[in-house]
Amino acid sequence: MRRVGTAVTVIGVLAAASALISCNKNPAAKSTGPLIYAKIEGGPHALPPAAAAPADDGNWTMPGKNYASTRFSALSQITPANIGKLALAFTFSTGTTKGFEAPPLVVNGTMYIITPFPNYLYALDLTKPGAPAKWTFKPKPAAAAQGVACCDVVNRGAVYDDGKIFFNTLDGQTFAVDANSGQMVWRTQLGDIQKGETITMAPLVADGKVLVGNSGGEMGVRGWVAALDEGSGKIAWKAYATGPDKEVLIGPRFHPFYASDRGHDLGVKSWPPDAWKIGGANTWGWLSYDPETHQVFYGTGNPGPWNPDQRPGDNKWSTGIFARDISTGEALWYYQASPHDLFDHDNVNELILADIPWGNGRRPVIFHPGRNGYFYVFDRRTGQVLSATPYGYINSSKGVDLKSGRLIPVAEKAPKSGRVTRDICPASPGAKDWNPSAFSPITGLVYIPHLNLCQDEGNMQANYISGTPYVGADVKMYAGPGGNRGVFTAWDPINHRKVWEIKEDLPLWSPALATGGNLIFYGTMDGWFKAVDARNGKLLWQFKAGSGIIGQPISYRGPDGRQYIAVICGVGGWAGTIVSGQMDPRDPTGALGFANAVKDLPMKTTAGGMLYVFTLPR
Amino acid sequence: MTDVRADAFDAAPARQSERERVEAENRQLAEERKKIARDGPKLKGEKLAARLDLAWRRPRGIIGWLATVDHKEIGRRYIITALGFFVLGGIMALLMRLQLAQPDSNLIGAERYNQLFTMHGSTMMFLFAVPVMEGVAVYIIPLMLGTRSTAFPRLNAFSYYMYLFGGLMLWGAFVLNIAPDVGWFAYTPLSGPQFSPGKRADVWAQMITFTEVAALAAAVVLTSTILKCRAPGMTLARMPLFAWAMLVVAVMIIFSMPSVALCSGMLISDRLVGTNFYNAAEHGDALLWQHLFWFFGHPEVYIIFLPATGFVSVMVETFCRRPVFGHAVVVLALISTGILAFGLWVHHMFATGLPRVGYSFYTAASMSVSIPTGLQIFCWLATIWDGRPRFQVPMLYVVGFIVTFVIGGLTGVMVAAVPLDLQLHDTYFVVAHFHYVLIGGAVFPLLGIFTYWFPKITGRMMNDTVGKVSFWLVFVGFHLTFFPMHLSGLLGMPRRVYTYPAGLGLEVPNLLSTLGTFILAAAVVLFVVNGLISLYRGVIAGPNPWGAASLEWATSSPPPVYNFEHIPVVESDTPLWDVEGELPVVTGLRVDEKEILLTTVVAAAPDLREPVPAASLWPLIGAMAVGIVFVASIFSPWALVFGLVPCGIAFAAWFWPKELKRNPEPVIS
Amino acid sequence: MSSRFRASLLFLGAAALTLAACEREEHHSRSKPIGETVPAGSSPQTIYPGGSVPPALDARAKLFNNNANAISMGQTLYQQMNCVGCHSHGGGGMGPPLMDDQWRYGGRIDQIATTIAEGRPNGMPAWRGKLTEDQIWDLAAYVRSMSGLPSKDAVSSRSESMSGPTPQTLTAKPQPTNSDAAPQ
Amino acid sequence: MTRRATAILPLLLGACSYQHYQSAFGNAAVEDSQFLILFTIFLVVCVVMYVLVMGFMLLGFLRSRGAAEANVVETGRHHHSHPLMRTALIGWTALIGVGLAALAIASFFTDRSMAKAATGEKLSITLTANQWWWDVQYNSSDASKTLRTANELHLPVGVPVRITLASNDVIHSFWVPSLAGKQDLIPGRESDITIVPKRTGIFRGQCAEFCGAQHAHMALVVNVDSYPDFIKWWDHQLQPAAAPTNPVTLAGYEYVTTGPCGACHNIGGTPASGTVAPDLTHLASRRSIAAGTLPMSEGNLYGWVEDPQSLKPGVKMPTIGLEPGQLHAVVAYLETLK
Repeated sequence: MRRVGTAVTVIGVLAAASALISCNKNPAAKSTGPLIYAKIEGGPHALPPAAAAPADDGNWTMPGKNYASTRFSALSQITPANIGKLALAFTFSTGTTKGFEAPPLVVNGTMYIITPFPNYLYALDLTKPGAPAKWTFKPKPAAAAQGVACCDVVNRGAVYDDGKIFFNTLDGQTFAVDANSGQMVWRTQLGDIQKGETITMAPLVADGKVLVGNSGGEMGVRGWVAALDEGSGKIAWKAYATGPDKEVLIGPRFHPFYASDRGHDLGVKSWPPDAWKIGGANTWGWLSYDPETHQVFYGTGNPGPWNPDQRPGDNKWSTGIFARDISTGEALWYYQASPHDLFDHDNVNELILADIPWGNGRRPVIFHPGRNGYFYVFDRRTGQVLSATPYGYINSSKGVDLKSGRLIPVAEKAPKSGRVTRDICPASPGAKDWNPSAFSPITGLVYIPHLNLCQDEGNMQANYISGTPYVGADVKMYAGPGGNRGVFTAWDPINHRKVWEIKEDLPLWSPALATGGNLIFYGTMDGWFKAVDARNGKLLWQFKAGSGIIGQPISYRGPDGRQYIAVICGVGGWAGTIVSGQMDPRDPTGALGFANAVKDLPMKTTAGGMLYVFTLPR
Repeated sequence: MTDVRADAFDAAPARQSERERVEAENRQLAEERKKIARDGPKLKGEKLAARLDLAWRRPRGIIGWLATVDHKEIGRRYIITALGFFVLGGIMALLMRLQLAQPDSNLIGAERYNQLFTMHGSTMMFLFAVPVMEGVAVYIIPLMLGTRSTAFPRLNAFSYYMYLFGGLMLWGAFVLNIAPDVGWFAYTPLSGPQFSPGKRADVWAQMITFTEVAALAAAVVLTSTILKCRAPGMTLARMPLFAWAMLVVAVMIIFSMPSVALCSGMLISDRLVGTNFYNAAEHGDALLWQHLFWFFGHPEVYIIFLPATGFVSVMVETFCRRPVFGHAVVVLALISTGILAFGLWVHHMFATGLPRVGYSFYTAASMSVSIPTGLQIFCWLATIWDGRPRFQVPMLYVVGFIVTFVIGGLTGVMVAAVPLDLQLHDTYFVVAHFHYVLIGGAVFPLLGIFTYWFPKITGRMMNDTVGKVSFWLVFVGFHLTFFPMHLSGLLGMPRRVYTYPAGLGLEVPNLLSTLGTFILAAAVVLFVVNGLISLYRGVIAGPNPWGAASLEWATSSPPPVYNFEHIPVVESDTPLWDVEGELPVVTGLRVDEKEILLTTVVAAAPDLREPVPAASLWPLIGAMAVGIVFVASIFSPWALVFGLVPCGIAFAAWFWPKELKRNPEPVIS
Repeated sequence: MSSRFRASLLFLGAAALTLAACEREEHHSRSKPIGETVPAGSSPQTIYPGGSVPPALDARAKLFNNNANAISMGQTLYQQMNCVGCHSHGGGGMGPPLMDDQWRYGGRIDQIATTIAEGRPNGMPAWRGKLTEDQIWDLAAYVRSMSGLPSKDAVSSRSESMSGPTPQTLTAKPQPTNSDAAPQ
Repeated sequence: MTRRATAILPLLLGACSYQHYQSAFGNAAVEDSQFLILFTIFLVVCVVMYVLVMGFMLLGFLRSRGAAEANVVETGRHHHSHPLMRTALIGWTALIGVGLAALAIASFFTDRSMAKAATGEKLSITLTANQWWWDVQYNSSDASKTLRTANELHLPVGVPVRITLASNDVIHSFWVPSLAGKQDLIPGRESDITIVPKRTGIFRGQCAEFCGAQHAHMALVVNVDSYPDFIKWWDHQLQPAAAPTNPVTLAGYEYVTTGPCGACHNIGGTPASGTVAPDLTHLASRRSIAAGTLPMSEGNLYGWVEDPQSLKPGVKMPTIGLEPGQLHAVVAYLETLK
């Protein structure tokens, strides 16, 4: 009888243990309060260069706010004290339901909105109550362009300069429209959708030139950056990102800091024969400009195809950063963040210009939170890597060797053909994708809205047919360690460490806005528009928008002199395709693997495209 | 027959002393025992035969025919069905050779040819070779051991029906154009869900499940019969060598078949519900299939070869007029072959890039397995040396076996060496090797043993001259077919190609092989015709036409349904030669009920009288239920769930305990 | 019933049954392409004015609809012709999902073949001239298998790559609705 | 001695009448000559053993016919045996044991010397098997010198070459009998083989593991050239395809690059850059079409392009149904791809 008794108790214990294990599987990590890691140092800290970041005139004429891309508005009427009373001023429906990544622009009492495909341009008269639309410009881009836009038919913004609004359309045209009348001034056809080429980036207008780059790394499209004359739209110069030095505009003035970037025609030698012609390295992200040195800085995208075995060699000049002379386009220096990129880590993220205390003077640098998970600080005169510190969880590379500048990969994490490599962190969208961070000169911190995703990847032979995807990889993404898929980090670029951090349940795909009132604004993919304290990340105010927020919030001074905060919601982009593309969540490899990471998004938000403008009540 | 225990207790309980009660009970039992009819020493001849025949006969008509549990009927059916599949497999081989007669020929298309060689390989290995050996054993072993039936006779019937349904399913699929086309070994990922669309590979994998269940069932029957049902006095040392061979084979089947059941089950689940056992991308492994398959594959070829060594031992003993030299050596050789066979499967995978050090162990193991077989050959030759060989037809097949098998064994030693195997693996050299050891090593002794035991099974002798002609036809046809294949293999002809280019020097060897195949076919036809004619017009054979020594020749030909009137007692390993006149017998078995004598495992001392289950339709119904579940589970996983109900009913009914009149009693005298 | 006689009986039976050969496993390695061009199929529930009748199903449909080899060939082409890039394994992405039961331009095999051949305005490339008609029909057969339309015996449970959505052999056949034009 | 022994071997087996194009007697690489030496040793030992066994059996038959009192049941001595038989048994076992041990040791030494000869390779090739053709990639430290070709290998004589073996679909087996033993190409598992060619010449290899419908037509031609010729061949193969010169080849070029061919095949320097079928940049310089199915000739090109399914049923290349005019233009263009 005794033996039977012990058997029963053993079974009981086992059952209880298994129940315990199953029930405390951590519930989807809700967004927790801020985790404070360090104190903000009192001493001198980074400041944006005066030329590239002039005093704030209350307007918002380009997505980066200024050439230094600080995304900082000096207006300080809204402060942590009074933000509690922030209220909705007016709204405007853009009539589109695709991913809305662009900011609204505000110039002297008029707000200009550029929508995703079909890229309508609205002008709203802010002087009138309810800001009715003055005029609407419809570029009517080719519908077939939707079939070659890899990651949702988005547009990352327009630019106002010298009375004209410049923007790109999905089917590869650049438009200049008169800001007052809404009439087209000129348009230039740059991309060819038959080759799979699209344009989604926001142009950079500086020194009389409009700089535009193309998208299509997943379609085997060779990357380039073209400078169009601001008045006529004619191409002043065009610099390719692969191929012979002549086409990459590499000449005598080209002095890359590191040895592995020096050599003749590396754009051909570091590729198998003819592979550079379909090698990607597209510039679809952010450019910055230093008016003092007339240098423009931008990053190049991932080499094609994703399957690294099909492109042995370093695949120059992909996943790197170029500095060029804006008038002639000649390359001055270049740094490659991921030689022979293994994980589609485009290096097109924002390049924030700043001057940091160095010895007893100041050193001109670039802050660059890269997709491979390292927060780079470059010397913007020579391209030397001053520091590269991980700002997210990384297990696919050991670090950046500051002597050679090269990323040190982890061999087991390299994806192989015919065998799935598991648990690659960060995933292909990287520790942070395109959504730019903001830099507040008051606190000296860089506020980074980014991701916490890992992935399994299995590669196979990619077949090239122009106009069709040229990827060669099956991917499944999922939440990284901790179970939260998004993180908002305040980063101290001087001491290379996190100051505070907020864990968000959904991936953070919205850019950040910093204001003079020591406030930071960002949106979540399920539609929460949040304001947190710049010093400690405490949540001060939030508003539930109609759809997920992946657009750039802005702050401007209205005609009545009051400070307004504006953001346009509309879930989409690569992360939100599962909603904007009406995908079927049962396929984990959908949208190049992102569907598996956001299977719950369709229950948390619907597609949309609505402008919200907030202000303090009178 | 009232129940003894019930009334003994309720007469005057307390007062009567315990002793009186026991005496009353004994009287009752003695009374009871007198009524049982037993075959006492005085009950002999016609009277006993009639009563035994009444007890052991199966019910008349088609029901009886389907319900039989008589090991002789089941053995005959196994042999005839296996021969039928042998002919079908042979036709496949003929068609293959026609296509390969000349280079670049378009007689048979690629897909059809792949079906042909898959059907040829699968039929020969799974539907002919193993079942025919089990069939002969199921028929002869009870007779050779001096008992009236196998143990678990219903399981024996179930085994035959599962084998039959497996064969019908495979050949039904061939007719319905769902024949498998992935080879008899079906390597993944070719046989996996992506590269074998449709249900072809599933049919193959399910045929494996059928034949594996049949082989396991037969192995259990044979093991328990050999160990527990031997005639009294037949100690393990005195057991005939064929029985030893079948014991080793049965144990090998029990250990090897589950491995192929597991890997074919995993293949079906990969193909049906998308599991990732063999999906290299999801960290499964294509080599997992090869390891599991060949862990069964190599013992399988010894399962086919060892019974043949048993046949040769029997024939050499009879036709050299003396027992095989070194009985203990041959037994130890059989056992060590059985054990070593499990340790060398990786020699099928020398080209897959496994570590070279590991390969050297398997080279050593593959070479060492030829030592026990070498010893057996020595013992047979020593028997010939000491005996006076009579060259009747079975002995011719023994000589043909030795001449052919030794060549096969030696080429086997060659492909055991890694550097040689890397050139010879998957070429026609290996095709020649395994046909030498399978046809030379198993089919020659099989043809010999058919001729040898034909009189015992049918009561008539096979024609001697036709037998000699068919032997020489088989011998010449075989060597003309398969010796040139050594050369075509060395000249660079890989296996399983439906055609080959001209100009590589392969034309002559392939043409010779095709001619040889027709001679071989003619020889088989002649053998079968000889068998059929001899059924009716063969010379009447008495109980012991060859003057052999083992017990199966002690009863009439064909043996009555109860095999022996009295269970013989054995005092030596060649009973019929060492006993003048009547064999000593043991009596005491019932004549009104089917009953056999169980003896102890080693000394074969009489142990129990075991009632033998009656003929029943349930094994057939059970096999049909299991068959339907297997076939349906090719198409939907739910078949396994809903299929359990009919199977449960059939097996419950099969095992339902009949009301036992009384328990088996210990032998008193 | 000697084995010789039984063997010949089996063979005769076999010859008779071959005619009812199982169509699912037939290898159509057609050497000559089938003449008809791909018809301009109609979108689902198109209005046919004045009592006119929708076009009959293309004669080739029964050759491809439930043919295991066509679906397997389609599976290989789906990967090699980069359909995976836009539609992934049925979940969609750049292109619409193919594993659900919504068909903008018709779910009948000839309508899907037309979509592949002629392309569609919102970005579906036109493959006529780049793929042969047999290849287009193989692809159409595989596309239908992603939403569970053909019989479970003809589809493959997984491919030799990373596991994607639930195996096709386990996806239930969708209940046809009014707007679903994929009855055959 | 062994070299002469291996030379006469083929004569022994009647294989002397033609050039060792695809035979294990080719003796064209170190690995194959090692095989031949070991094969000869094994053959000699086996023949000796066979003669012994047959001799023992024949003697057994002849001897006993005359002996009056054989130990048989008729003479009642069936339980006795020849007194020396036990010692013969022990001797026989010893003989087999020693013989097998010797062969095993010979095999280990050959295996080790093959492995030793294969170190220090100076050329690396990646061979990827597909269903029914070979994708060949010559690797080089300078990525732009990476060469991709199909169904044909050029090897420099005397230079050890390491061939990395991978498969895109099922298990295949790389086997060029005249050069070396076979190695399987298994999906999801990378293995390699090292070959040191000894003499120049043309050899033929074939897939040796059953890989589906057209397993029989999956051959590859191996040219062993002198080192300078090999470098010249490599540089020539790196050049893009020759541009069409006359209107017929121009029409062929148009059809191939815009029509179905470009979706699967790659022709260097032209818009056709598919990777899932053999590279055609220098097709005309190869000796065979469709992985050894047909020798390279204009007639065969016509037959193959016009209807591949009838020559290699089940092959992944579809029958397009070209009009005669287009077919003529396409074949004319393909022939310019020297």
